[in-house]
Amino acid sequence: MKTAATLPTPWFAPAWLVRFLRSPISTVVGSLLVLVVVAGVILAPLITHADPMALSSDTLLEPAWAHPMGTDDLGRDELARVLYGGRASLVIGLFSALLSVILGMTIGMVAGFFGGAIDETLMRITEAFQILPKLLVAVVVVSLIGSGLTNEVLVIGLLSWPATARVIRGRVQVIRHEEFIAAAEMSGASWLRVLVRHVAPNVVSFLLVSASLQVASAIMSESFLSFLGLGDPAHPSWGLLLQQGQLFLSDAWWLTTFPGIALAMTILGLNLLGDGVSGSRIVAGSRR
Amino acid sequence: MTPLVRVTQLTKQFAKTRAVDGVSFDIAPGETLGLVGESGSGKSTLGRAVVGLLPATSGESIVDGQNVGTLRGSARKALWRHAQMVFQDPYSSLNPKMTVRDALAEPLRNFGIARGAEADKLIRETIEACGLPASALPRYPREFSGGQRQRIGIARALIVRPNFIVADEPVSALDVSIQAQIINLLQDLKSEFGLTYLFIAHDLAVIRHVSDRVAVMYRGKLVETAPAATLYATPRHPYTQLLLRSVPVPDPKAEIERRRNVTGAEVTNAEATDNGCPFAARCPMAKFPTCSDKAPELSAKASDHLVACHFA
Amino acid sequence: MSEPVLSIRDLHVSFPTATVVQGVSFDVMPGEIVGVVGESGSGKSMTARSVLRLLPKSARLGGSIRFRGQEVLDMSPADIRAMRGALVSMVFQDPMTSFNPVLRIGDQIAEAMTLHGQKDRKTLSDRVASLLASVGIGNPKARARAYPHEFSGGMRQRALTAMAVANGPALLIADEPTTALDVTVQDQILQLMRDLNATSGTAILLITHNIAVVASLCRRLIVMYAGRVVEDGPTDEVLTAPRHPYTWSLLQSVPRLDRATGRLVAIKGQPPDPAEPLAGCKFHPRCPWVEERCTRDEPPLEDGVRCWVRPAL
Amino acid sequence: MVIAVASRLLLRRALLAVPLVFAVVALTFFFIRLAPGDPAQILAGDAPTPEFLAQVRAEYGLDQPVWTQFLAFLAKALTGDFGTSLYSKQPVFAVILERFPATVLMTGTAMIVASIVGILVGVASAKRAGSHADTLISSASLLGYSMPGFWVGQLLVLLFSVSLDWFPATGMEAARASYTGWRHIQDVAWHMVLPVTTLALFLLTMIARFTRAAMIDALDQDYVLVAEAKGASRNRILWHHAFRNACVTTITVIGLEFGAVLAGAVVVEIVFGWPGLGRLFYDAIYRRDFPLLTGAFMFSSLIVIGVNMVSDVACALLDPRIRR
Repeated sequence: MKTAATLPTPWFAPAWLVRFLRSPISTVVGSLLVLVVVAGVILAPLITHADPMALSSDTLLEPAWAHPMGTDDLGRDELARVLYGGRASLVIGLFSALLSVILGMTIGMVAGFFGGAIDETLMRITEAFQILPKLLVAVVVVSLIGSGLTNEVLVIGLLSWPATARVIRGRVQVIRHEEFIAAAEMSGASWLRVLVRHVAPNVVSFLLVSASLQVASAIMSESFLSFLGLGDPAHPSWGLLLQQGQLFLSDAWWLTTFPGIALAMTILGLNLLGDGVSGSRIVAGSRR
Repeated sequence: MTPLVRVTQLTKQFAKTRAVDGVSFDIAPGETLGLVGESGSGKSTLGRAVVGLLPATSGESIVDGQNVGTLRGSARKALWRHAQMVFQDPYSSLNPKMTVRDALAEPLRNFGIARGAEADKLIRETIEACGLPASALPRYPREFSGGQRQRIGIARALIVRPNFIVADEPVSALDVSIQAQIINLLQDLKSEFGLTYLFIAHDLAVIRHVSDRVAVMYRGKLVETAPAATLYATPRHPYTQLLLRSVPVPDPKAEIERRRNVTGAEVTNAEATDNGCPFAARCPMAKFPTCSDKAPELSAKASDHLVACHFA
Repeated sequence: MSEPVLSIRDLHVSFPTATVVQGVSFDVMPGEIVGVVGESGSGKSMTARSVLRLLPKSARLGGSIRFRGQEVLDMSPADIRAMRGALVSMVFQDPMTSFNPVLRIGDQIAEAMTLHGQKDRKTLSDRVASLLASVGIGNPKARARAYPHEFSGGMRQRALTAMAVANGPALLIADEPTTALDVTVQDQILQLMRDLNATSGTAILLITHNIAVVASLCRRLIVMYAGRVVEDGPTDEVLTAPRHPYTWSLLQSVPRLDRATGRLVAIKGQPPDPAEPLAGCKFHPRCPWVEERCTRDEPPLEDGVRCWVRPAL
Repeated sequence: MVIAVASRLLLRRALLAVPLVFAVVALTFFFIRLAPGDPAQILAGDAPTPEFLAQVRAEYGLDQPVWTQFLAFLAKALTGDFGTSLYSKQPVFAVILERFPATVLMTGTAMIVASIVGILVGVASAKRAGSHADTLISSASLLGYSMPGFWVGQLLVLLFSVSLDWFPATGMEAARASYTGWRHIQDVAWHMVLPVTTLALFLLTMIARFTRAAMIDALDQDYVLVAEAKGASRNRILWHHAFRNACVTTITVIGLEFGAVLAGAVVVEIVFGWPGLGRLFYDAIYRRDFPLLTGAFMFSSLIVIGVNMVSDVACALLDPRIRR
């Protein structure tokens, strides 16, 4: 290992690349998928000059050279709509996942670390939240308070933390009972230092897995809301495109096929990444 | 001579069970007290309560003049400058994300003992005293075997230069050929650094080998304490006698002799109650109702030989 | 002289990364109790498991294992299943995890018999009760209906032993049967095995790291180190006059209960990593009597000892 | 005896569910209060007449203090009075009950299909863990898990209705003919194929994934080795020993994910025009019929809580260690 790292490597195969390619196949495929999607979404203006909002009289055109993914009922270029729609989906996914991971991590860490009555209370609340049909709650809340990026992020984020909280709490509980934590206490470390210096580093990989799965699940939740007509019409996401596609299902297959592929590719990539980072599919399989 | 450790009526209760039930003992400076008992006897809980790692439910534990018995939080920190612990499982007792150097630097930093070059010197001296080269310092625990990890764990306890160490089953997770290395190391360190040990183990032979005095624990209570030689030659409590009878010896002739003395059948006395002697249910000498009415106190049957039994 | 019940010749067990058992040979005679002693990584458990072909999928087996003259390595899966639990059975180390937590103890013991032909419910439940009674579990009818978590560790190990002998096997393989137990329970289990051997003539292959346990139970003792047999002989002789430096060191490094011991003689260093090839005698890096040829050639097992030097110990 | 244990457990779980039911109702109340604007206006729909607004105010006691309002709301909800639908002017509860059987039919069928197939796939995959077949199955189920249910439905419609015209794309029964008896059952079954497949696919991948993980875990336990040493066959070990342990995880997961299943049913019903609760949700959102929306929500939540109770009890019956 050490010798391999110190050997000079050719420019086309730097050490990090070699290491990456040797990691589990799901990590490699997953990160490539995510990379393609993110690059496409960020570089949208370079990929197509079409304006996703520009109306035209070329309505419901089949995919062709001028419009690789066809056009919709208002003559807008579907490729542009998919690329720019990814921005809405990814932004909502990222931010609501960020919110739920921060919440879940805090609650999981506190419950696992302090144990006792605090743990008992927090876990009962977590369980209750987990049993609640989160998507239906989201539907009711968004219907009542109105759609919009911020509202969607808040609602999805505030409803999705239990999965992360349980994973982190389980992990922290295991670590809490390791002897090195008792040893750290006896080394004179304050509880904050024990938490930050001894517990947290052993939780990070689980947090990464959880975060990647949370982004996937948040994008999925957003598409669900959009499909029910609760998306933000000013920022059409993939889910919203699919809702519009539903209306022309028998006339314009491309309006459902392409946004769906983008959506599934992103979620698959993130799930694969989560699986790969966890080293086996078991962590992903036991997220409850 | 004043004892270094004085434990008085220490009790630790978890939910409904008393893991440690009114235990008292002293340890003189420079002495090794061996604490022996079967799994679930509460010996590990007692060890942790003595140094305040677990707050006691009631009772006192005075180590080096500091009473930590029921203290919680940072109040216990002052004690750990002088009292440390060596843990059982070398795979669980080291943080996998910390190098050996970082693990050893932790106490120096947290207690403000030393920093910079001075800390470095201490770390080197200590790891070498524990039989590992300084080249081990930048490495992570996963690169070491069980025995080497246990050396690192011992170095971490030793680096604050404590005068009292609780060693909780320090060799039971190790292979036989490695156990001797660690036992020898602990004995060498004791004389080199003037340490006092509370040595916890379930292996009666190991306890005999390392201890000056031995305490036998059963279901949360001490049933017998005596100097090692006395206890092994003339055990007085029926439980101690049962324990010593049960251990096979690696000598065929002695083993045949031992087996001749073992009755074999296990005793079960239905009359035993929770209020009485904890061993009454399994005791071949029990007389009822005496043994089910009252738990016997630990009392001197000879000088320095304490037994908790109505009939010993 | 009768036929050996088990005859192992030049057994090899290897995994893709390492060979863990190399050239192990020994016999077990009917009614004999043989002890195999070694530390973790010595290959003792893998040797025991290969007799029942219970190795992980990636393991490769070589050599010969004959049970009553029949080659185990050539048996069909059905033949092996018919042998497991009926003719040769096994007791494992950890009684806490050896029972299926969601099935009743009695049903699990009965299963050992149903799998080998006994289907009658009444006979089964009577047999289960008598087996539990024979290992010293009181009120066996009621206890048979209990779940594993309602049994203590010692009781589970007794029940496990009862399950292993349910079909009256010719050979019982006990893999560290007392390691997880308290000494008082260990003594009862050893007594149980001794009685079993005396009453039914079942041969026992005892795998353990504890030399004292072997001294208590076995007439013959095999010492393994790094996948090889290094010493093989009658227990009395091996323990009182060991001929291999490893056996000698092992005995010196264990504190004794029956007498005060001076400073222990520790064996320096670590057991070799099976993934890294080591020339010569596998014990030579840790041996006080090492000579030049020990580092070069591996000694054969001759006259029950695998050593070039054979120091006077 | 099993019945006695089950009813005792059910009673205890029911007691645990009470606070949860209370929380759902409280949450709903809170949402309505949280929404910007006048709650009466929300409950009365867009542009109500002043008389109707006053009626709603009186009906919900909106002129009373918040606590009184909440208690009234709670009392009504617990007696099944979820208010009046703004659109159909019928009691919400009656509207829901009318739609409920269609959803039960579809969801129930999908759950049965998905459980059987998912468990078989998960066990088969775990049996060959690490092999090419396992990798293929796991990848396929991860792919299924990553596709939104409504999109899968849309694709199925495109393929099997629009292109191949094998199955009907929408509805629960043929619109033109009104069949009776056996023909009716056949007709409904015919219409169910695509929606049930869609919903089952989502559930199946989830069940397969969790079952596989739990089985791999169980097969790694000592008791499996012991069973093997007894002479048990591979199949017996798989089902009698490992699956008995693994199914506790499977059942727990089905319970916990039941909310997601109902949400999946909502979108599948929309894609396939299935006349169930899901359509009701959609219509309620679309028409801003808030009493109907909150009523349907409370009703579904109670179902989800009930399903979780049952799955809890089932787990306790299967695993004696959980019985307390």
